[in-house]
Amino acid sequence: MKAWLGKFKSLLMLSGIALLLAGCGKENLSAFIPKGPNAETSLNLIILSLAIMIFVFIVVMLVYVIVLVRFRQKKGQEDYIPKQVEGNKTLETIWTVIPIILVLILAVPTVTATFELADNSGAEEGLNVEVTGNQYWWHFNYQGQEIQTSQDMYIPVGEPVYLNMASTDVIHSFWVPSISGKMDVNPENTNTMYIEAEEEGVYWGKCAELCGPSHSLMDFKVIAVSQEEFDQWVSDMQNVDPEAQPEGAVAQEGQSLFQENSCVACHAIGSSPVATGPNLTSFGDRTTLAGVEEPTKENIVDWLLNPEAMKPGNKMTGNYPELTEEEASSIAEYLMQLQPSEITPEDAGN
Amino acid sequence: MSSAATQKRGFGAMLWDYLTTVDHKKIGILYLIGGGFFFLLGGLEAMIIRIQLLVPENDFISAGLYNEMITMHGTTMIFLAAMPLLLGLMNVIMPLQIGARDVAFPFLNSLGFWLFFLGGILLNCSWFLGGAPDAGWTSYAPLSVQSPGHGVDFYVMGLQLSGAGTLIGGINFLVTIVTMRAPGMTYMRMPLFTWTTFITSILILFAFPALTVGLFLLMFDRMMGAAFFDVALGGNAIIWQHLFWIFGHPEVYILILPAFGVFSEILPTFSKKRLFGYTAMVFATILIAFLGFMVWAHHMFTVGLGPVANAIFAIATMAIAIPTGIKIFNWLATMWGGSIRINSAMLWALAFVPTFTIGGMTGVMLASTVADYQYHDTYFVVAHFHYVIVGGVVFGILAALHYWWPKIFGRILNEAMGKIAFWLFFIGFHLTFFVQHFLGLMGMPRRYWVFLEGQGLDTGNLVSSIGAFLMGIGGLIFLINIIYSSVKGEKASADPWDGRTLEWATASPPVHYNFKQLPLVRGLDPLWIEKMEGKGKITPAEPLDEIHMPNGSILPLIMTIGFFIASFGFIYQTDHKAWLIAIYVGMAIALGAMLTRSLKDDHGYHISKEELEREAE
Amino acid sequence: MSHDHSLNPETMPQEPEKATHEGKNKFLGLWFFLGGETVLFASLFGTYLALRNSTADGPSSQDLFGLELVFIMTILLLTSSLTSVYAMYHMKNNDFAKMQLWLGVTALLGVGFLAFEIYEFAHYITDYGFTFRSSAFGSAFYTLVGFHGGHVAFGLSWIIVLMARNAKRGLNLYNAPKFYSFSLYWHFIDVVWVFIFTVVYLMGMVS
Amino acid sequence: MANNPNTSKLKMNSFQRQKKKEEMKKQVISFALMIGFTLIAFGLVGFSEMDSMFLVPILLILAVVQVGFQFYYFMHMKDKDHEMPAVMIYGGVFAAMLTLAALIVITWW
Ligand code: HEA
Ligand code: HEA
Ligand code: HEC
Ligand code: CUA
Ligand SMILES: [Cu+2]
Repeated sequence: MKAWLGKFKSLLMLSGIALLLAGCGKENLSAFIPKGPNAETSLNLIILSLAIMIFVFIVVMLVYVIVLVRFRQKKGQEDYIPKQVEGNKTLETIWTVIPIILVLILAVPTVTATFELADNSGAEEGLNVEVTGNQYWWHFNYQGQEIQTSQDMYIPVGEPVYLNMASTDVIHSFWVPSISGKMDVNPENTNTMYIEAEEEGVYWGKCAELCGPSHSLMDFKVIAVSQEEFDQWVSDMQNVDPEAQPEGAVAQEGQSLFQENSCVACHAIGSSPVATGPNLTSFGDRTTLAGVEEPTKENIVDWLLNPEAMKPGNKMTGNYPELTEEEASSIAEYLMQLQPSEITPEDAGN
Repeated sequence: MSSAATQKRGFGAMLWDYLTTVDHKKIGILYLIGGGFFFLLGGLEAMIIRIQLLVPENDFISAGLYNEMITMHGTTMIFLAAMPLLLGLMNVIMPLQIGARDVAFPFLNSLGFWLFFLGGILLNCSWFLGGAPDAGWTSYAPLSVQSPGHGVDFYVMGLQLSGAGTLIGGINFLVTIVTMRAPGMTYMRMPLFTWTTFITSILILFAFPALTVGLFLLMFDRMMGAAFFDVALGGNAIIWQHLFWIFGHPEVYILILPAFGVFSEILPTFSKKRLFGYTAMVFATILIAFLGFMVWAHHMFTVGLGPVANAIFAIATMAIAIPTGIKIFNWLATMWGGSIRINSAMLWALAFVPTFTIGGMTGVMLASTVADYQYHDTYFVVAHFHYVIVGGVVFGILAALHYWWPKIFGRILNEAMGKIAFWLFFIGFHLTFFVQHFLGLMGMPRRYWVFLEGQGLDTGNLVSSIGAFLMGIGGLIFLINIIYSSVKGEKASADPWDGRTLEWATASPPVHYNFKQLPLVRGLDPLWIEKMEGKGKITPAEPLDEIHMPNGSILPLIMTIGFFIASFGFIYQTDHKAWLIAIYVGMAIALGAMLTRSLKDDHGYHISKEELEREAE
Repeated sequence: MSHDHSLNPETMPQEPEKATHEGKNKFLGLWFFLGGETVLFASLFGTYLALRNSTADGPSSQDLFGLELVFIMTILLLTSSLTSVYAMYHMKNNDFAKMQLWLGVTALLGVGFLAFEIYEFAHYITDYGFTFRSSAFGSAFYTLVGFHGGHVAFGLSWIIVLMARNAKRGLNLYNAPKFYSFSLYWHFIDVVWVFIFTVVYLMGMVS
Repeated sequence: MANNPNTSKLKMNSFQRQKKKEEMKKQVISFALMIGFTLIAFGLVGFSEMDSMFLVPILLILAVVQVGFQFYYFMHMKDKDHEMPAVMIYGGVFAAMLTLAALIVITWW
């Protein structure tokens, strides 16, 4: 099924439609520029259905325009009474049967693809990641690997990664448009899906189910690196020393402030399963702060002083002791040094 | 707005008249006023949404307020604007089309209206009482259960009231159509608008109870500590989604079918041709309604129902394209060979065809499960449903308003203004929503308070917002047209458009008993038949005799006020038990009104034969 | 009122409940309403079925339910269905006194049913601590059975008002449809109960 | 029509009385059957050791048949002039089945 869909797609490429679409959106975010097999399957179906729709629309518009041009009432014809036609069996049959055929053409690949994407048979041997949605951040637990991360998820390129997803609060939806379609993250059950990236890259992920005020700020990243780099990352992450001293007095001060100010109650460093807040083990390598902001020191300080301004309704606000600007700055210094792995988003090429 | 006689009686008397009326035409007008008011409100909310999304990372309104805005926009537009406007049109027109003097249950008709209206007011009270609901018009649990404040409580109680009103309205229309058709008006001679009213009412009857139950569960969870959606106590939030969509999908056909009915009246009239394939049109309507019950899970493709369920629902959903296609082509064939006159009513109907086709086709694209994994909860979906809802339902309502305005109010809407409003709205509409298809696939989920800079989403959103402002201006001009025409508009004759159906056989606006003598129907398009046979007038089916009419009553309003007060009690008793008093008082008022109704015989009154004869033609 | 609707046996139409236009409307309206109620109760049953094992370590259906009480309640309600049939039989024979009598019996049986139900709920709450808030199962159970009980209570108030209002007036074409509508409604309540005792109680004790 | 209810003045003749009697007899039989079904249902649950795989469908069938009696005999859905009521009840049952299917599937998945 994939093969002929693929051929169909290249055919359309020529007709320019796909070209037009390919111009749409930002690389690594847009569903028009697929970087993984699931996104490709989706796009193929999108293009197939679009082609059918364009055909239908052209037919409808053709008749419509003819009607409007030919059958407008002309001057002096105000009293003309057209023939009162009751119907026409042949015509009516035609416009019943043709849509049936068109729908079938779409239905068959839809059903095949649906089962294809639901095929989780590789999960046993494959890499399994437990994905947890929280208001308003994501947590990733690499099952059987003793690795916990938040916000940024590393995966090896060209490998399906099996996700087991659940939420701790309300419904979220896990969506990385350029790699795969979305799947809801529910509080009452574990949903499974797999994702696979065909190229290295930092792929933008978004929460697609309304989950509260900061729903639009619940972004995350999927970082696809080569298999070797991934293995390296895994071993680095497994050997993190949560107590490691940062460099410089300010940062060391920050580290003790971090311990004293109950930050650790919510934020784990290392593979501790505590996940009331994002795991900060590799915070220094994060592509973003809290999912959406540039992780500059200034921003981190702003966050620590007033998280509410950055993410309305987040669950950190008001739940930690108030910090002075100085304290915040030392903590930021410390946090930015949390770079346990040689592998960083830079290795993914972006 | 109504006849000169009422205006002379002074404002107080007229107000009392409308508060107590059981006349289907006046209730219809009340629905139009109420629905129009909420449409304006929903439109205003839409403008605020589009201002917020004008530029990236805008902070015109806060995140919390944005969520309240979209929730109220969606809820208001669907439940308080589109549906009531349609119910209003049905109320005025359907009894006229079947040659009846009133509806089956005039008292309940009035009750239905007041429940809708006060339910809507209740919902909007939330703006002033600590914040509107903010969990989306779909109010998915557990977000809706956890939402702080009383916003969602207002959603629950407001929709419960107005939903009850709609259900009553549906049963009323059903019985009316079954028992009160004029002699000779067989089912297969009913105008399409009456048919769609009939089928829509069936949908209401079977779809709304699911919402009622869903709302009760949410109410119990929020206000009484039940655990339906509380995962910790074994609850299951997916139940809400099923109940909501078992109601919700038929709901969208509740909206579109009457609009289909409207177009099936307007296109033949202004093409001077009978509807092509009448029988097929009727059966397509029935088929759409039937299939409409079996597709709800297409809103839940990403919930994780598994591939079998997803595949079944995908195919069932696509099947709806077939009966809908039959309709589109039959409309085209109706115009083919006709003699088409274009005025504002017809313009809206003509604009509907391509617009709705696009919306319907994106619907079929959405039905393709794996593709929907990408579309779902993005602006692609927003684009889809505004194409079908605005391009189908709103265009339909506007077409119907221009078409039936003379019949309802006795004056013709201004043509020039009608056309300007149309073009602004039409162009604005496509600007607003066409780009949204692309925004969605480019990675913009819906219900996003802000979109970030540098993600390639800026231009699209800007264009979309500009389009929305054009729609706003178009809407404003339509409003001015209404005011202008009700003062200065051209007086309408009984049959200004050379109509085909029975409503054009009585005066504009019709006398309160509609027809002095019930008409005799001799075929489809009865008035047209008589015109073609040179009579131009409907043959009466009975000798002139006294007419039995129902009495007006203030009880429906009082009953509803009782429920209204009790709703506040339910909402606030979680804060303070003293509010239980409001429940008791409110319920006592409502039950007292019901008791009064059942203890006091109400046999209506008769208009004597002499009186009828005196009212000369 | 321009016509006297009171009738003697000589002028009684065959089906007084449908003899007037208003009567026919009421008759159909009530039937259609019952169509909607079917979906309402289906939603409640569905919710119950989805949550019946979600006891959150609280009492389960096997712990709670007993056959005897439910059996008595069932017989009461089934019998009340038959007595309302008798009432309608006498209505069609234009025998007002007998109709009132049988409606009275119907109401009494309904009151009996309701009393047992209240007793049952009280028993669960006091003896098992099983409440509306205990678990999702508790919420679903009380909601489903309570909705039915609410319908019974509403039906009772309806028939009592009807009987009192018309006690002195006898049967006429204005109130015959009202009595008839009540009887339809009452049968429907019975229908729902049949499913409740089957699905909630009997099936709850089996699995 | 509404204003002259006495149009259908009919004298109750013996034939009609007879018919009503027979109707009543049928209803009493229905009632007896319903009670019988109820007894069987309760009896099966109370006294038999049947596997729930078999028991549950039997219970459901007993309930459905009983409800059929209610609708067709007690509520007269079998009579003429009840086409519309029948359509609406079947419509309701159709929507009800879908609703039940949806919500029951939740517990399986
Ligand atoms: C008036 C309202 C209305 C109407 C008429 C429709 C009509 C249709 N809708 Fe739409 N829909 C909505 C209102 C409506 N919808 C709303 C409000 C939502 C979002 C709710 C929310 O989440 O907030 C939604 C969401 C929605 C979804 C879920 C998307 C998602 O959330 O992921 C889907 C998926 O299948 C869908 C499908 C369809 C289909 C197949 C039709 C069909 O009925 C369309 C049929 C019509 C045609 C196809 C055009 C004419 C036909 C021809 C010319 C014949 C030839 C055609 C072919 C062979 C294809 N709709
Ligand atoms: C009937 C339904 C309906 C209608 C008509 C509209 C109309 C419009 N909608 Fe709405 N919309 C919804 C139903 C509707 N919408 C729903 C259900 C949602 C989902 C909510 C959710 O996510 O929960 C939504 C969401 C939604 C969003 C997405 C928000 C988000 O996801 O973040 C946006 C964004 O652009 C939008 C814009 C608009 C615009 C610009 C219009 C314009 O067309 C409005 C133009 C109208 C006017 C300017 C008013 C003109 C006034 C008159 C003509 C007066 C008439 C008076 C008399 C008759 C007396 N809508
Ligand atoms: C009540 C629990 C809680 C406490 C205590 C807490 N946080 Fe947080 N923190 C959170 C949550 C929840 C988030 C995620 C917010 C969001 O994105 O919505 C977060 C986010 C962050 C982030 C951004 C994380 C990222 O991955 O981008 C930083 C940095 C941070 N917290 C630092 C701190 C520091 C330093 C302290 C102590 C002074 C602290 N937190 C105390 C809960 C907490
Ligand atoms: Cu999480 Cu939206
Ligand atoms: Cu739908």
